[in-house]
Amino acid sequence: KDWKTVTITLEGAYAPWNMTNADGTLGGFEPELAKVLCERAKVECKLVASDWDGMIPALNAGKFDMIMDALSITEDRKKVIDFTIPYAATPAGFATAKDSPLANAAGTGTEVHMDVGQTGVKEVEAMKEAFKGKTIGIQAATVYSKFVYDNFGKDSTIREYKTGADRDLDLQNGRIDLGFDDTVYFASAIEAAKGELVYTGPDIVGPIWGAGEGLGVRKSDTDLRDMFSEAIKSALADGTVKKLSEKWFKIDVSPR
Amino acid sequence: MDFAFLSETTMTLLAAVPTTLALFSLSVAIGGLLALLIVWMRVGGNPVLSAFAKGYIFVFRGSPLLIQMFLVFYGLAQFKVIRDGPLWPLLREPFVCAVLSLALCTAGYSAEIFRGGIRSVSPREIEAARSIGMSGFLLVRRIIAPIAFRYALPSYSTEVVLMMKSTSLASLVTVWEVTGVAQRLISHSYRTMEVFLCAAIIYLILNFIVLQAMALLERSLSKHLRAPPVKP
Amino acid sequence: MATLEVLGFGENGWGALLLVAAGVTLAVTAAALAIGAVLGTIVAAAKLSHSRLLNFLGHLYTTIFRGVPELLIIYLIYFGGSSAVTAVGKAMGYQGFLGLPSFLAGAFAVGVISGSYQAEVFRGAYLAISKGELEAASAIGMHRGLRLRRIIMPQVLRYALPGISNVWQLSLKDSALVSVTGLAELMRTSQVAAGSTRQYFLFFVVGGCLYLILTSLSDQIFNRAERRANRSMPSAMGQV
Amino acid sequence: MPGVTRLSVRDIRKSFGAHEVLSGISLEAQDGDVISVLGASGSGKSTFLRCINLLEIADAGEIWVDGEQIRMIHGSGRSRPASQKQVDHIRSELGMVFQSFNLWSHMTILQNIIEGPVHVLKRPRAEAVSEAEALLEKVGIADKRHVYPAHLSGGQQQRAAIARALAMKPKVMLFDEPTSALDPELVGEVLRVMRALAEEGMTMLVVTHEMSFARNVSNRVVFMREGLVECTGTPDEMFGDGASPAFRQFIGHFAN
Amino acid sequence: MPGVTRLSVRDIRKSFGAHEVLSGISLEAQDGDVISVLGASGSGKSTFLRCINLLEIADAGEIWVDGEQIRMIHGSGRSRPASQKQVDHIRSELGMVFQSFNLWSHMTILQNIIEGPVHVLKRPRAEAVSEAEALLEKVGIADKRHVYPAHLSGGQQQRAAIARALAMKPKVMLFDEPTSALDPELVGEVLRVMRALAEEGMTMLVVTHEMSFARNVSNRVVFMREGLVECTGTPDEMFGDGASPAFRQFIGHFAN
Ligand SMILES: Nc1ncnc2c1ncn2[C@@H]1O[C@H](COP(=O)(O)OP(=O)(O)OP(=O)(O)O)[C@@H](O)[C@H]1O
Ligand SMILES: Nc1ncnc2c1ncn2[C@@H]1O[C@H](COP(=O)(O)OP(=O)(O)OP(=O)(O)O)[C@@H](O)[C@H]1O
Ligand SMILES: [Mg+2]
Ligand SMILES: [Mg+2]
Repeated sequence: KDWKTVTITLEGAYAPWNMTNADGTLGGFEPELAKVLCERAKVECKLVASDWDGMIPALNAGKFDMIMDALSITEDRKKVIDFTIPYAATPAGFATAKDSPLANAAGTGTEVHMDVGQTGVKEVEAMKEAFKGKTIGIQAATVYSKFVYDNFGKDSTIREYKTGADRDLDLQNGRIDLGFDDTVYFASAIEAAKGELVYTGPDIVGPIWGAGEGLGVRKSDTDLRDMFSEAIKSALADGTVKKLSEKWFKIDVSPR
Repeated sequence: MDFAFLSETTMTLLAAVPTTLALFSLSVAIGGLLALLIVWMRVGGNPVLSAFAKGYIFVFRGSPLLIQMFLVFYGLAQFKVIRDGPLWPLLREPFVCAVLSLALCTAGYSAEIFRGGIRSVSPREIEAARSIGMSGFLLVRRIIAPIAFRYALPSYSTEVVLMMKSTSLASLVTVWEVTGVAQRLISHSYRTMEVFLCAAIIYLILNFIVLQAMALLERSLSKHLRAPPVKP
Repeated sequence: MATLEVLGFGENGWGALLLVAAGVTLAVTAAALAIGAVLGTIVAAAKLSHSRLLNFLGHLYTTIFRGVPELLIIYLIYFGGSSAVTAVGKAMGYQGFLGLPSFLAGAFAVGVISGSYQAEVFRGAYLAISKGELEAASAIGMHRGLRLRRIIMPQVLRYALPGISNVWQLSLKDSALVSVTGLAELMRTSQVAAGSTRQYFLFFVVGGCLYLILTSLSDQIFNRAERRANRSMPSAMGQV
Repeated sequence: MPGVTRLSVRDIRKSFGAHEVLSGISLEAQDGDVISVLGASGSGKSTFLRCINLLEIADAGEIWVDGEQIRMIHGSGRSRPASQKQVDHIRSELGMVFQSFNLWSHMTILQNIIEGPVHVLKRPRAEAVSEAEALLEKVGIADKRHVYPAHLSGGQQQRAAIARALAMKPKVMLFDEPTSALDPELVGEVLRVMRALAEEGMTMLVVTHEMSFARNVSNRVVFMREGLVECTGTPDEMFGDGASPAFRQFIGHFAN
Repeated sequence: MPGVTRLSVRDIRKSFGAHEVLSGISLEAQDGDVISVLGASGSGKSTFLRCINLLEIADAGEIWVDGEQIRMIHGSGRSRPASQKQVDHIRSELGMVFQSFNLWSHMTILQNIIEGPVHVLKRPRAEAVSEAEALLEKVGIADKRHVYPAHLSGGQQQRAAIARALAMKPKVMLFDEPTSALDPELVGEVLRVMRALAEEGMTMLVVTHEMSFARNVSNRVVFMREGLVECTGTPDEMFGDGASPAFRQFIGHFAN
């Protein structure tokens, strides 16, 4: 197929990855990156906001051509759609209320590298001990739920939220003690909470979270996938991704 | 058709049915009692209470349950008074909040339905009761309530079914009932149609049972409206 | 004040978007009510007919669309409908996506649900017509069609109005679920604004208030219509 | 044109299930006849009237209206009229006045009266209106023309119903207990109108409990009992000494 | 105990808005009196009866039932009874029979009759039932005890309503046109029961259009006109030559 225009969907309500401005236009890390990628892939791009719940079925129904919505590349998802190479790979970690006794858990500010299926990591064991009997909030159906259930499911209560934002509200309200999510997301949540929330414990990085975040495409559109993978490769290589990432996230999320 | 997947999905969804039923039965019961209180305020004759009841009904019938639930769960907890208050151990629980907001919402609707029932009681039958010396609570208990409830029953059955469906919003506040579990299954498997079809069938069966029970109740309460038994 | 700015119509204000979204909500609901009126009339006629098959089909329709959560129905119609349309397009040699536009899909889904409620309303209204008045129409030689047009329809409308006003209210709120099709109606716009500005409560409260405004506006319209329709009714009996 | 047969009914039979309500009734009305039909409750008077204008379909028998026979199909099982068109036409020639008025509640009195002429007889509206006003004048409720039925007294409603039937210019008027739903004081109004009609020479068939009407206004009285005509005659014959014992018992009941 | 004053009404006045319906009515009923109240439609007969048992609250005047005065508060604006308890008590001593029967539709006939004795008078249920059955026997509908009102004829319903009122063992029975909603043939049944009650010595106040009842059963006739008692006397006086011209015109109306 001869790609001239490509429709890319995103939620438009997941700051700072992507969000809607008051004038109705889309902004954030992904819309800006998409512009770069489309230029390099030499296609016309149309960004369309849609609801997270319906995104993947709508992609397969043909309503859009690509998804760019902080979509982690996972084995489950690979069964139904295809991915480009990742344009971001974010660490994940815990956050808690500023004045909580759980703040400043051991290892705060450090990084721990984990592989797929790895267990018995010393820092994680330490957190398990420290968070015993507490309630941890996660966003339902994310790559993090398996990790949290595997490591903390026995000793702590885990509560699943439909969105990260709901979880953050409950974290501030004191209904739960800890939240676990990607640190980039937390960074902006912490900023919005005006310092009421803080990170605690080490950031966890590595292949345990899969390959990172990539663009989702229909399985049949391998040509489109390859065009954008090339574009991402070049944007990573010349530091465009790093620049945008630091603009929006304050850190570099380029996959390493 | 992937029967293995369908049966696995159905089993997973069935595991959430008790949650749905608990949400449903508690909120219908509490909402019903609340509705009685509100309808009493609405028709009682005290202008202040009546205005309050009117406002209550307007707000809870006029805005989406999703927003109400969000504000009850995430909104109330914003206030330090509530967090430090005596009710916090209860309000802290997502299940309690889900039941509370479902009950608050259905109370608004049910109050209107009950009021409609009361209005359709023949003023003449009320007058007949007054004329033998009934008044106040006795009049309500013996004459108005039974007749009004019978008139209100068809609309109330509809409201009860709506309630069963409304429980599907409770996953917003982390109570994972059937629809929430279905959505979670979808975000793992991305097989929207199959999962939702299973969920749809479960709801249909639950509602069918509820409606059947209501119809039975209606039948037993309408002996006086049916054609007389034909004597041989 | 920041709140005012966020809600205003300026550069950083969401006022305009929210108002447009309220308009979209209104449009979806109105379209759904119209679709539902057509479906409801057909289903009510089926349920009132003497044919067992039609009775059964009408019953099936109202049972399913009143018994399954609205969200599921919207999903099934939106994605099911889109897949079907695309499949038909493919079969006819058209490449690419032919899905239902989200407005149409949303209005249709809510309309199908609204139709199941309207069917019951219309049926009840029909049964409320005095049998004597129908006989009187027959007795002066009105044929079926004339009777339907001159006696039955106007009275069904009159008796159905309060019920329709209820269905409108239900549809108004069902339209909030159409956000899953990505249509920028009031609910979704409130959510997007909340997520983008992280002012969750502000936008949920404002969204709720806008719904209440829509409700009270439509209440007024229906009240006026009811008063008009009830000109011919005896004045209300005394209160309790 | 006295002597013309307006209505002729021959050996009408009608059963509801196993219960035979009419066991063969015959009756003939010449132009200008005013026939009172008397009988105990349940004797089949209403059913007889309803069979004449086909609101019920008789199981057997012939009905002729103004020289035209209503064609029927007496097949196995239920009988039915051969042509709906003929039925509508015949009905428009028979004016029916019900016990319970049955005015159309969504129309004003004037609208009720012009409904038939305009929509069934396809007469010009203006003409129908001016005739309706004359009729309203005649029955004495001209001032109520723009009022809805629910806002009228029973006597006024019944007079409007008579005007509605007259507006169709019927060959025969059928009255089914036109005064028995009325308070005693309102009966007079309606009887006055009926008396005036009789004096103008309208052919009328009147089911009634008003003995004074039967005695003083009608020129023939028919007494029904258990689905049969028990006896018939002029009022003088019937209310004199010649009548059957059953009829004497029946009118005796009304005397006190 | 003849000579005991059961009911005494002194100078009752009642207006609806600007319209004065009762302009000062007085009346006294001794034990065993049967008083017929006659008058044209709108003359205030129903309002008068309803004022006596306080379904309407009179604006002025005194009401004594069996020697006990109903205490009223005639404040500025609306009058009201001083004690709901007294009202309930007085009402239980006055049996009211309505034109439209007003049986409770959700109860069988027997339940209708025992409702008052059991729940208002707090009598034992078994006793109430056996008395109710005796009453049903008396009014002639014992076989209908387990039937719902909707399944009875008007005459049967009215007799049940009379039994319901009698079950309260009232000091005075008030009847408001008890037969005018009935078909002529059913009137007899109800009049028979009322006649029997009169013969037993029950004190009764009867608003009626049945001249034969007023003439033959009652021992006093009251003729109301425009909210006043126009004239009153024994039936012989009233139906003889001595009555007022207005009354003669009124009864003349009923003669034809
Ligand atoms: N549609 C029907 N189905 C079954 N039975 C009927 C029907 N209509 C009338 N009947 C029966 O037929 C008999 C005669 O009824 P009809 O109404 O003709 O009597 P009527 O002489 O008019 O009595 P009334 O003076 O009470 O009006 C009654 O026993 C009645 O129950
Ligand atoms: N609740 C009310 N509000 C206003 N006016 C009323 C009310 N009740 C009765 N009236 C008026 O009071 C007058 C007397 O009514 P009432 O019912 O006492 O007459 P009545 O003598 O019983 O007549 P009828 O023989 O028709 O029953 C009428 O003009 C009526 O319109
Ligand atoms: Mg009849
Ligand atoms: Mg009266």
